[in-house]
Amino acid sequence: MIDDLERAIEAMLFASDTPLDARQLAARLGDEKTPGEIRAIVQRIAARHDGSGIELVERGGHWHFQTPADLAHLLRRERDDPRKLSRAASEVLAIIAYHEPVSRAEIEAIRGVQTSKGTLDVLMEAEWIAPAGRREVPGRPLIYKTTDAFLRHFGLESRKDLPGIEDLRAAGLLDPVDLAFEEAIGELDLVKDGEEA
Amino acid sequence: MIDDLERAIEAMLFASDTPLDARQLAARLGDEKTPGEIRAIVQRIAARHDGSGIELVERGGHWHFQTPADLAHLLRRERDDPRKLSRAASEVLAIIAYHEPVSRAEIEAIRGVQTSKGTLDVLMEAEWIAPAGRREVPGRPLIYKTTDAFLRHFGLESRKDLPGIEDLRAAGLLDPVDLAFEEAIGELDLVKDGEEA
Amino acid sequence: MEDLPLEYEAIPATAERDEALQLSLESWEGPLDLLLTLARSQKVDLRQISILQLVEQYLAFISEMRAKLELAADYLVMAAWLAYLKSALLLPKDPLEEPSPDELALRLQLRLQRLAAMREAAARLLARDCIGRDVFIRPQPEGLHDVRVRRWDASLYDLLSAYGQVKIRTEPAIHMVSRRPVVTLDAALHHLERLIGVKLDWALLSDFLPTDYDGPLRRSAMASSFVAALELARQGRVDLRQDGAFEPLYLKATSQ
Repeated sequence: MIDDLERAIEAMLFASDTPLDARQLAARLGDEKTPGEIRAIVQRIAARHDGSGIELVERGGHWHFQTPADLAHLLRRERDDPRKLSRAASEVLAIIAYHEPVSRAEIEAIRGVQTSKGTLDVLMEAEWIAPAGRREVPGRPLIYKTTDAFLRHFGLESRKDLPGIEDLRAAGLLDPVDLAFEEAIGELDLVKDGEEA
Repeated sequence: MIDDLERAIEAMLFASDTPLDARQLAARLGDEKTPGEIRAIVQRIAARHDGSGIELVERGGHWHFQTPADLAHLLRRERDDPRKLSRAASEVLAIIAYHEPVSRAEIEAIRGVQTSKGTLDVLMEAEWIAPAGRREVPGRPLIYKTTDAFLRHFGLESRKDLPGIEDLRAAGLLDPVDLAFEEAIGELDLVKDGEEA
Repeated sequence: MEDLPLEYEAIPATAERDEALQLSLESWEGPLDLLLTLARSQKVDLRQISILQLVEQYLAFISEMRAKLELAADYLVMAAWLAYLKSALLLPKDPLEEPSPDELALRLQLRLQRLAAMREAAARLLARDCIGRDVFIRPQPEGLHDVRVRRWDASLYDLLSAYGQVKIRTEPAIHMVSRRPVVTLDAALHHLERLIGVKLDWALLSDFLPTDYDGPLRRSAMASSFVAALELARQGRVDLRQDGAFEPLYLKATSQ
């Protein structure tokens, strides 16, 4: 059985929009209670909630209810928001992977187009690249390298697992566009001949 | 010792800014808990707080913490300005609650006066009533019903808890006048027939 | 209320009249409200109420008010209707009259019961423990939040093909034009000039083509040879003959 005074103080602390101290509680109770007595009752309330999903905490002599820190993950649920990496970001990531460590200017030289700051930010947010110091050249630009998270995501044991240029060529990934076009046209011609025969 | 699931549910109910139902709790726990299991745990939490300065109540299938009514005098302060409903607004609210869903014309038939637009607006702004579709009669009038926020505000577990609703229904006082009239006339006719015989 | 005299309904409701109503009848929200108050003064169950007595109370009240102030249309409309009801209730019953005064009185009684029931329900509802007045919730709960975490996705193929595209875009472009199997007009002309001397009679154009040509090369040779034949005909060195559209084309050296 919880006594009336304890119930009253508990309800006041619950319904208050600011933490309350012993003096404020006593004033609202309109009772001749000493801060010491109030404090003892508050301790009882705190002890009663101990180990539950609600805790009474003291901050600079003021008390308030809150949820325990170890349950924060339930109150702030994280939800995945999957996004496909843009073409530009894929190119920058590939260049860093093949040429690391590499500066932004070097990336731009390889790509032949300007690279926005946002693209590098996205790759850093994904934790696939990280700064790797500065290049000791005029301007001391930041240089970037790929991370372990990068290797994990793309299923690579190490950077050596990245296919070489010759592998890429063999896989058709380095075929110039116009050659591929010619081949496609050639196939069309054969089909037409077949029809005539 | 309070188990982890019970702590988690207690913390969620405490931290939430809207009352939660079993389904919402289960979803957030990300666990394979049935609404029945959640409900049993919530009952345990409610029992634990019983008789304290904080109570866990159910309103329309949703639970929230609040202070007990008997402590109102300690917690009510000048700045708390409870929404004072006009007599018209409170009557309209009662008619909607006891007859829902109900159209404006049906409300007016009971009250015998036109309902000003402002009255329904006040109730909708308070989120105690909401449109509930249209009545499939000529003119297709909008019909209104009460909300979960209405149950919460007036401390009702469900619509069955509306004061005296069963008595009113049994007495036929929730039936339209036309229906009650037909029944009463039937009785009158029987009496007349009896007299004639 | 279908028997209401029209002139009462036609009374316009002006702002002044509304103000007067506020002063005189501010306690009542419409005639039904007033009737209910009067019915309550009979201090009996609404089911046992005397409608006749109620009607008389209302009419007395209205005439008293009317002496002092103007009344709103709906109060007068109700007064007229009740005056009619009163006379119908007092006069000997006419069995043919529809609806009967008893039925009208019953209807009024049922309406008053319903209004009274809802008024009482509203009072009981407002007497419950309301949030913010009797019970209190946490003023500023932390709230439950969903935090959306962006998760970037790309496959190894995306990565490698992106690198391939960079390489292709930036490598010095070396255009290798593949040799196409064609027979030029010059070659066809030369070939045809040689052969027309050998063939003396009409011969098919296709017979002039080298037999080892096939596929695209043969089609190219056919096209070139046709143009070459036209050129030789223009020069007057061959005659051309075709028996009809799409028929085979024959040619022969002119007999000069």
